[in-house]
Amino acid sequence: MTSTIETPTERPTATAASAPGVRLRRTVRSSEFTLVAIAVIGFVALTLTTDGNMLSSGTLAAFFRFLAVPMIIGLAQMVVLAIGQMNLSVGVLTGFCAMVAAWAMLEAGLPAPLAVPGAMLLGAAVGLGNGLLVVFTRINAFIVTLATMTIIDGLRYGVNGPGTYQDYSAGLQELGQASLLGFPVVFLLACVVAAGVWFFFARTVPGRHLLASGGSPFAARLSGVSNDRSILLAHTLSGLLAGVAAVLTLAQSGSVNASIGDDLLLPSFAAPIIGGVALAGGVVSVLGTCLAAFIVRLVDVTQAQFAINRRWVDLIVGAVVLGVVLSGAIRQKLSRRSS
Amino acid sequence: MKQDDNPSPPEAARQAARLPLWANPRIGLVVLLIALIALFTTLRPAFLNTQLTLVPMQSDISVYAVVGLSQLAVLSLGHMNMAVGRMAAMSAFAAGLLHDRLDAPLIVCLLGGLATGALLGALAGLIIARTGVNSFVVTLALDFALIGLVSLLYATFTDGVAFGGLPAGMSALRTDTFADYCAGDVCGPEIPLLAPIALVAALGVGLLFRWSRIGREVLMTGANAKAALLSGIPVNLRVVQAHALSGLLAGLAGFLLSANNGSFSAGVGDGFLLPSFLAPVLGGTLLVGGAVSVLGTVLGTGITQVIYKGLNLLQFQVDELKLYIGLVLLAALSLDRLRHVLAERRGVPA
Amino acid sequence: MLLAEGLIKSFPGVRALDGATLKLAAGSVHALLGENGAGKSTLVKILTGVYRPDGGRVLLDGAEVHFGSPLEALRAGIGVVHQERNLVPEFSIAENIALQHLPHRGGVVDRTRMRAEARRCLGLLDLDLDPDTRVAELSVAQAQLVEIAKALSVDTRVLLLDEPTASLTGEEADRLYAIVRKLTAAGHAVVLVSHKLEEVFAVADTVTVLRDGHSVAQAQPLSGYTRDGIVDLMVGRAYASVRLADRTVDRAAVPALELTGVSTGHGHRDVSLSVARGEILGLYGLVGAGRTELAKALLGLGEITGGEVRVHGTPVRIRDVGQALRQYRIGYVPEDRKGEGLFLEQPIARNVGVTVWRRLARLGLIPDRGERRVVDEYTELLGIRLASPQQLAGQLSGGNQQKVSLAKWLAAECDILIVDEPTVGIDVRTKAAFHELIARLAGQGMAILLISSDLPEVVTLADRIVVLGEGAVRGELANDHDYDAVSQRVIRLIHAAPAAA
Amino acid sequence: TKKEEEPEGAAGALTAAQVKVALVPGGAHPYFQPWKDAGTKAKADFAFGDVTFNETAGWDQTKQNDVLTSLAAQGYNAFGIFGVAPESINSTFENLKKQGFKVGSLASCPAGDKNLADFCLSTDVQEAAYKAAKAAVEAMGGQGNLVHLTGNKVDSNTQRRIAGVQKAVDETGGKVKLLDTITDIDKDLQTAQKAVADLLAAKGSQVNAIVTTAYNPAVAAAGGVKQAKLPIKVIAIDDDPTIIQGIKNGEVAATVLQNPVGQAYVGSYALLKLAEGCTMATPGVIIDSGSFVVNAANATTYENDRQAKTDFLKKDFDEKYLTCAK
Ligand SMILES: Nc1ncnc2c1ncn2[C@@H]1O[C@H](COP(=O)(O)OP(=O)(O)OP(=O)(O)O)[C@@H](O)[C@H]1O
Ligand SMILES: Nc1ncnc2c1ncn2[C@@H]1O[C@H](COP(=O)(O)OP(=O)(O)OP(=O)(O)O)[C@@H](O)[C@H]1O
Ligand SMILES: [Mg+2]
Ligand SMILES: [Mg+2]
Repeated sequence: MTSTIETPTERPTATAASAPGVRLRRTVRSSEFTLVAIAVIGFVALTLTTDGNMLSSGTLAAFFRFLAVPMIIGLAQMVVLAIGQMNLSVGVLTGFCAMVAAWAMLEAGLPAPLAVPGAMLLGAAVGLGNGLLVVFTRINAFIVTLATMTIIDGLRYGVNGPGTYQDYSAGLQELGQASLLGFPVVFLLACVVAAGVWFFFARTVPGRHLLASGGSPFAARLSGVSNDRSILLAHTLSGLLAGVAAVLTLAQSGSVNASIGDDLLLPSFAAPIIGGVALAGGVVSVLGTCLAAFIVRLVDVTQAQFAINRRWVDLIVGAVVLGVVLSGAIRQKLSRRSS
Repeated sequence: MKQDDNPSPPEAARQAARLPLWANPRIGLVVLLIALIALFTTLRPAFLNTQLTLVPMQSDISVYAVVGLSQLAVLSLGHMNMAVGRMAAMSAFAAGLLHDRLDAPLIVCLLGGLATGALLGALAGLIIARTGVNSFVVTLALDFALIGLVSLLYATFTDGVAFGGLPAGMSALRTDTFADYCAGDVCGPEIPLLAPIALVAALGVGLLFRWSRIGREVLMTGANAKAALLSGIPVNLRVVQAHALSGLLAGLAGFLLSANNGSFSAGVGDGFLLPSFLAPVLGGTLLVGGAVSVLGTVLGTGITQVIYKGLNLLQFQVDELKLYIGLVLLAALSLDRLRHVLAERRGVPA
Repeated sequence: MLLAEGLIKSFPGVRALDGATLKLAAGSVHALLGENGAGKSTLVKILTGVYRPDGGRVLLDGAEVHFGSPLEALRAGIGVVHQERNLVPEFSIAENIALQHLPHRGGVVDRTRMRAEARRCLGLLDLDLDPDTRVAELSVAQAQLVEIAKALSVDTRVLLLDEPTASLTGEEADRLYAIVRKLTAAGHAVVLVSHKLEEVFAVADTVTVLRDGHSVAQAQPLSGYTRDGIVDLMVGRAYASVRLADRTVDRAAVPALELTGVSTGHGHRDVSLSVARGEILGLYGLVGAGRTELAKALLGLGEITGGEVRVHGTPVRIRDVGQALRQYRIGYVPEDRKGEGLFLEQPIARNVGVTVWRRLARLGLIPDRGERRVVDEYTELLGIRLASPQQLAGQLSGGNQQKVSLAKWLAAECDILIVDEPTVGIDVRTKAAFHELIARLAGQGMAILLISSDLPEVVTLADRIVVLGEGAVRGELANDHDYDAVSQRVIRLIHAAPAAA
Repeated sequence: TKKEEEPEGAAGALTAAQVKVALVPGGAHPYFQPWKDAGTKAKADFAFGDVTFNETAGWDQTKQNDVLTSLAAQGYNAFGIFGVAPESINSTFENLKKQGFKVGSLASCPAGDKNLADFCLSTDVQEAAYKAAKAAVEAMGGQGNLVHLTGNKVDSNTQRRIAGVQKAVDETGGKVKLLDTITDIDKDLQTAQKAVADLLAAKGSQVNAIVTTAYNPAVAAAGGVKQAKLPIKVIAIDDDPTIIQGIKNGEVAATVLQNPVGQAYVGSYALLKLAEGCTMATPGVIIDSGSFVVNAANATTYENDRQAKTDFLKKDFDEKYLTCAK
């Protein structure tokens, strides 16, 4: 997303000669490349050490099925990071949308084809609310979403108390279990959404404007970009993606309760940040975010395969991220020295 | 938003004359605090019950003010410390271990805990300074690592989750107020023993950022790291120091909470993260660095705790409670924002 | 064509514009002049919808207009290059140029058209840059040119240029002015804000002079003025250019700062130069010659890979700026004052005091009184115009900001001072005051290394001039303050092949 | 000098109408929902002043302490508490008792062997886990591989559950192997579901039974095993409608019920009695509120057993645990 999406068709002759070499070197040094390498190596290593169990259809399906939501939730955070803000409410919002949709299907008798877009709309609406609060009060989004997170948390619990909803929609749950070409449908859907997000940021006018606002708000404003609109758009999109995550959760899990989303806040930051998204805004990486989610999922599965204590996993994940941080800094230093 | 700067006397007088009272952020907070107390007292007279409301509230304010100061220490740089809670937990573990294994007295346990926190903070600071990676990322990763480490340590050194005993005198910190101590007929006020510890911390941090060279240089680093470097400030050292201070204060908060809860346990610090941001931000400290307000942080803590206590007294159910906490917070923040905008419109810096 | 009347604009504590008037005619280049802080940029920003005026009105072709946003101004045909850099660093050149009107098909950016458009605009300026290059990778001058290209990309009837040549070489500036002439020939109006009066006289037709936020000369033909007349108007009184006092430099003494055969990690090779006490050494070179990097390497911010640096005769190895300051008393006034020289969001007092805290501190605490004394002393010495020492540095005008950036080092009592591009974007009077100040400091025995791309400045101030090109010393010459002769020799040194030896 | 402690408990005997009972769980959880009705029923049956149910503690000991003092300030004077942090809840009990309030530790006892509440009426979690594991062993035919899913590892109750399961496994003399104990998956449902899916993917074919001793893992295991269509026996916990439904459908082999109703109902009763002037025969006594294995055979009738246990508990309080003046 950062540099790899640029596919210049022609270049002035002066630089053309060195271009392929430069591009190759740049690709190799990009954080996406590192992530691809880690993901591939990790996956192969895990496959080898589990005697190929990783490649059995059940394991693969479980692997990708539970990758869908972290991917989407990472993207939901990424779109606000793109404007240099944060959305602490993504996790609870996912839970809230899931609970409302389940409630709509079970207690209001709404059919799934209505409840699903309803959940997404709800997410977008709440996101828009976050955006409006940020724009009108000019309070830091971190704090605004901290407050709305508390509110949504209350609402999420209010839907059904501590109870669990089950059997809301046979069709939706079938979809959650279905596979296409060996991949779970939920994962493929997540990929489609990710592609959409990539397209939005790479190719569309609002997407570019949003990134410009994130990169240098003042410059964007002077170029006629409305930063307020970018903020609203980013938060709405974030909410919409949380709604999508809610729908995927509903489909794949078969039961939901007010705890849905509690596990999403930290991963929502981990994925884009490991994926190379700058917290300062202006840079996004859809591929990096998805790859980071993939790597985190690998850690999960490794833990299950080898029955490692979860606490060790936390320790290892923390250490690995710190390691990536350090290696990134070292890589940068090396590349600077060599150039 | 500046750390309580006193302009030179004649200017101070001139500015004070120009400045409407409500335009002072600290006064705004005090007014808000009083309004909230008045509101809750009207709704629930029990709000002024000394033994059951005011004393426990002071203990909580003491703990969370230190938590807020811990975050403030790095907000001064424009950094964040996502690992406040876990640094507190590690400190509490160290203090507990000192007591459990070496039978160390209270003060040694406290110092050991503080040292542990400071070291962890310094570690985070060192990584940030060395790699230049965003503090959010580094401390988040550190938090993850420490979550794991804390419980592994407790699993190794205790029968699972907590140390059995407390050093002598620590229960007194929890249970006693100065009213329990009398010289002749004169007894102290109904203030818990924890409060002065937090007060000393607040004064220390205030002194640091207002008058000390190190504190000011930290603020300058937060304001513009490049310019700081070119002004001869050892920027990396200041980053490490600010994070170490954050860790130290997190450690102190962990100790105070352990005293308040009555044990050194793995759960210490679990709920620190959000309040740690809330108090400084409510108090007017920006997330961009370069300026802090210690008094504001303490007031911010006071306001959040009063809101919690008041809503608790109103006996809301879970969902309503959360709803109202969020709404009241938003309202408080928006009011402050409104004050700021009005002040700006009148041409006075707020 | 465009008339702005009685514009008023206040910022907290400052009235930036106080009834300013600007009248533009089609087909002319209109110079907008004034000292630092006179309100030029504020006026430009009001005309382009960045700020809303507190009073006054703007008429375009006789009809009153209100610009709510930069886009509205743009739609009305008003293009601008602001004084500050305003590009999105992570975007390509092409996208930055087209950002205000991204060509698209149904919301999807048409990248081919975008590149073509960018190439056209870059072509106007004869710029051979790949439109796909990220702006972050450009040099300051290149970025400035891209910004001009961006302003040219829209078909504007009025083009406002706020100090467009501050970081351009003479050649690049000439190219810009060629285009300006082409535009005016086609009936456009161009407003030029600049502190380089030579350029102004060469290009502009009419002039408006601002002083303290109001116009003291309104749309007068420039031919009616002499240079001194304009300066008098800007300053508000008869202005006599000062003659700098003669200084004598004791060359026999050990040089205060001496470099022998220094090479750096940034590509400098075999750089040798020396500055004596009381001497001003001019370090001249084109933008990108590597002077800033050399200075930073000296301060320990870059790697010195070979050669020797001596301070007062002792070989030194400087680790960081702190050590340079405390142990060797070397100060550095950076070229990028907003990014590196100042803490914009901090009070002036702290900006000045930052280097002396260590000296003032008692038990690690800084007494307010001591700090205030130092701050007062140096703000007075440099004539910094401020409302109060508690005012934020960012609220000062450019010239005063630069003075604050210098005050810090004077307060630190340095005896070697490196000044990097001290007068970029600074008005004539302040510039002269600066020159006087620098000369006085040298007169008091300070060793000064003056880095500047402003040849007249170097010729005015320096005792000797070292010309740097591509990281190597091209030559050194004594300065006899005869501008024509010296400048000839300097230019010849620059264009000579890199020294064979 | 420190002031002399005033004699405590001087509040004296209250009349039933003056007794206000607060039932305070550690946070919102389905397990505690029956407390509401049980409390109300106790109030009607024993005619005490008031009863309230407050689950706003949010699994945070500091917040729970705050909730408790707030309730006390509101006039509640008898507390049935599920302590968030068993390792430090004794301090909370001590605080409350010092102010003359009656305190019962409900559904969980403090860590260690000291209980500073007047009594602890709780499931013997080790016993319940043991029973659940026994049921699992039985369901898998006495041999094979067992997996244990449970909650927060740094909680002394979890440690007890792990011990209970281990005991049952040990008793099989090696015929049943405890393949894995997965902790920390009770925080939220999705984590539990993911853990179950990964477990089944990694070792689904080896696992013969799963015993769960926490709510979210139980729901997740029932659903996960059903989705994976594996012949794994799931032993759940509690009687949430989804789980009872599972038993009836055959997706869940059995569940181990606890006795929240008894805890709240009898607990309220005991608190009332204490407030009226009775004392505990053994202060801090720990009482098992019972646990019951429910499978398809008794899925419709288990409520009777539980009611019987509750009645029995109340009788025990009257006869054994309480010493009343009159
Ligand atoms: N955003 C702002 N907030 C506060 N004061 C401001 C702001 N912008 C400008 N000023 C003040 O308004 C006055 C006019 O500033 P302006 O930038 O228009 O001057 P200028 O003529 O462009 O000066 P220069 O030649 O240095 O660019 C100055 O005193 C400046 O400090
Ligand atoms: N042609 C160029 N292309 C890309 N980057 C450049 C170019 N020229 C200079 N730079 C970069 O711009 C910055 C300024 O250059 P540098 O400071 O080395 O030169 P200087 O002689 O100090 O220039 P100045 O005259 O502006 O002071 C450096 O970071 C350098 O890498
Ligand atoms: Mg200007
Ligand atoms: Mg330079």
